[in-house]
Amino acid sequence: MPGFERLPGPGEQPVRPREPNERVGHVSVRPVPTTWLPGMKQAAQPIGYHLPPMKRLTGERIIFWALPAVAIIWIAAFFLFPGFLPPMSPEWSAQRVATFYADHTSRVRYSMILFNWFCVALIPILMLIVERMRGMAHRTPILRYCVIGVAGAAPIAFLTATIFWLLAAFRPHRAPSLTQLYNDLAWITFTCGVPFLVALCLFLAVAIYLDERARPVFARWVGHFNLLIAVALVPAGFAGLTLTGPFAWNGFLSFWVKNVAIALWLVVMAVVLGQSIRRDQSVEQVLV
Amino acid sequence: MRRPALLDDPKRELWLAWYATIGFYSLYTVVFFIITRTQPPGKPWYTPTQVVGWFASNHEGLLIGFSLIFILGGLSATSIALITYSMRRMSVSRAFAYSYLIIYAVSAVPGFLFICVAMTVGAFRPGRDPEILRWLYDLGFLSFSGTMGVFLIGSLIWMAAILLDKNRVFPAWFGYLNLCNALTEVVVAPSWIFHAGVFAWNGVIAWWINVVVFGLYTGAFIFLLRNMILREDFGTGPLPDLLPEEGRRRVLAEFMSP
Amino acid sequence: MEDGSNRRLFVVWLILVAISLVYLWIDHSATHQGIPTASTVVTVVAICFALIKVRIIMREFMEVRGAPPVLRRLTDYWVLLMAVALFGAYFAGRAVA
Amino acid sequence: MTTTERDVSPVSEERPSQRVPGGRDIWVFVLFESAIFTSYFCVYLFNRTQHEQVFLLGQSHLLLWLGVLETIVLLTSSWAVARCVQHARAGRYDASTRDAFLTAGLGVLFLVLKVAEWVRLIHAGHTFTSSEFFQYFFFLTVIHCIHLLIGFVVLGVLWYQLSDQERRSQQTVETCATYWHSVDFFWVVIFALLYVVR
Repeated sequence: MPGFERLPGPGEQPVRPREPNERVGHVSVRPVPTTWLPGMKQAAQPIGYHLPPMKRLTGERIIFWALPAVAIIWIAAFFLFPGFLPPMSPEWSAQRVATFYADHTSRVRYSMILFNWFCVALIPILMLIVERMRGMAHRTPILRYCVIGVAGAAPIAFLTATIFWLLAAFRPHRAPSLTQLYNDLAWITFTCGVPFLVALCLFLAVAIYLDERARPVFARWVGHFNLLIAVALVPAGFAGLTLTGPFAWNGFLSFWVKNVAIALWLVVMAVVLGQSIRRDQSVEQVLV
Repeated sequence: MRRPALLDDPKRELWLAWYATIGFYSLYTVVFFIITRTQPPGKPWYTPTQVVGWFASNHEGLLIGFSLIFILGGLSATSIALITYSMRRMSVSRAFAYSYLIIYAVSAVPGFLFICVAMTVGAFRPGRDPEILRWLYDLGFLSFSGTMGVFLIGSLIWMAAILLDKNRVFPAWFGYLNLCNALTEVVVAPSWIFHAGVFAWNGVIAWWINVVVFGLYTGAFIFLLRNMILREDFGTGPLPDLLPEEGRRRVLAEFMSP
Repeated sequence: MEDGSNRRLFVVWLILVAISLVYLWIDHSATHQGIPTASTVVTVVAICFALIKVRIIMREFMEVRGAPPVLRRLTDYWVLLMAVALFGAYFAGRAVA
Repeated sequence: MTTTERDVSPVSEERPSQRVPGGRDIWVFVLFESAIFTSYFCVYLFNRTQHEQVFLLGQSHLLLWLGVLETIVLLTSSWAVARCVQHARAGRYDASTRDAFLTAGLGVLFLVLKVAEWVRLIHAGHTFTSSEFFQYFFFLTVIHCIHLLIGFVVLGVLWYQLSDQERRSQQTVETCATYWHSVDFFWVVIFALLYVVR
């Protein structure tokens, strides 16, 4: 493989001194990844050794620090929506659902407009994770493609739910059975629309497990954590089966466990992502 | 605990994605054809009362089957990722690979999440007004069969990439088969127009013939993706020919020897 | 040689056009006072002529004539298969109608 | 259509009989696509026997001579593309290019006739949804015309091959011609089934 003299052993950081007049690529700033893969004679070409001559603004930190700002909006919208605390019951009659939307029209509208605006802001965060995954000791980009493959659909499923909620509140005085239909569509899309999140956590867990080095991009426990979150999201998929109990859309498992899991995932992934970005930049400073 | 052999395989990521693809398509077939019995589809000419009966007779199957999709449906991304990877391995621009990835990633929501939501909502509250139930029934079947353009354009992109490729990742006949698959998306269009007959969403032409073509196409690409993984040399030039079993093992052993 | 193969293509084209024109006569014989009438003979003859044309196009225009025996046999079987399928569908339909 | 083949120079006229015209891959397409078309035809013929009068009545609104004319136009285009292949094989690329353009021109003529026929029928009130016969009529003619439109792309590839010495590949020329002939023979069967069968 070109540009690679000595193959690093397991867990070794291959540091390749930069040659004088070396052409500096404009690849985004990344740490020097170790390229060792189990039992392999040849290592993949390191991706990140073209480092810029000086510290550049890559924008990753901007995306990263946008997350807390967006999270505040998400939390605000969550509390603003009158149907979350406590969650509306699937047992409500059509009449009661219609009355609910008639009574709380404004709060439903404004909270869901906020969600509609900002739920897609999850995608840049997921793309930051995808960029971290470049540094993992993988031989192919396939797991990144898997994450990209679900990164769009996950927030779009939620976006669809906000559309149904907004439709329910658009003409609250229509026939109650129609308002109830929109309400059901919104809640089922919101609660059961987890397949892409489950897959996201599984893909990340596999990616982290396969990043077998002494200093992986994300620590091994992050992989375990993602698996745990995937498991916590599973009961929500069964919300269609019952109107009462822990699996109902307002139940302990389908509502509380699922949403707490998503919140926890965001917090934990934000922390490890922040650490990873900071580590990259310190590596960059050492090399430059 | 012994370390599984797969973990020391340099192609482990590709194999994981391939087995997940097999798992996803098996799940998909079992859920749609056996558990929910939404394939072959329900009758488009049903009256609202008959739709109520349809939901009642499939109640448990719809709810349990689509729950499985709600949990594992995201694994569809593995086959998309493998196909994207196949195009990245070709001598063509990566624009082909990325277009395919985006198109299929986006199509997941209308292509299969909508039917799951619509049918779950329908089965979940059987006492609803029959007209509303039929509205959900139409939404489910038509969004599932009638999400056409993404698969049409996606197949054409894959076809163009295969025919232009000089790395021999896929045989040209499979490129042409993509055209056949793209044409099935044209043939399904009349299901938006007819309530009965061969062109309706359960019709002989718009459903049965199409599903046979799609099944052959899917089987072919799963098999060819496996061959691609076996032939993969992680280089950038033409993929080597597929060696017989023992030849593959020898090359792998050579590759892995210290 | 060149002229020979060109003339052959021309003759093939003439035959194909002639068969197409025969359809006009077939149709004429199966129409009474401007209203077409059902006729098994016309159906069978029309399908046979169409498949003969398909085989000629494959043999001559698509150059199967000079192709490996596998392809020659395969295309012949394919035309036969089409014939069996079409007549099968037609006669099965007549039987249940 | 594939450009991966190796034989760039025109091969001699004495072709070895072990060579598949256009390569094996396009024949997979031709045979598979004709199997799909055959399945449509079977559905058509079966349903035709179930509602014979509807189909006969619908058929009486077609102009047979127009169908025959369209058939002859398409057959002639097939003849032109067959000549195109032979000229290319003999290295007469100018004649070959001329025949390729003739093929495309006849294809356009077919398309014009077809659109005129559709317009005439639609004006007379016969549309995709008007009767069972016209469902099949419009379905089969439209799906065939989509194949024809793809055929223009294929002829574009053919012309691209012929236009530059560096690119000329006899195999690709034959592949394109094989596609065009398959569009032709699909029409031959469609014509017999829609216009003549009773």
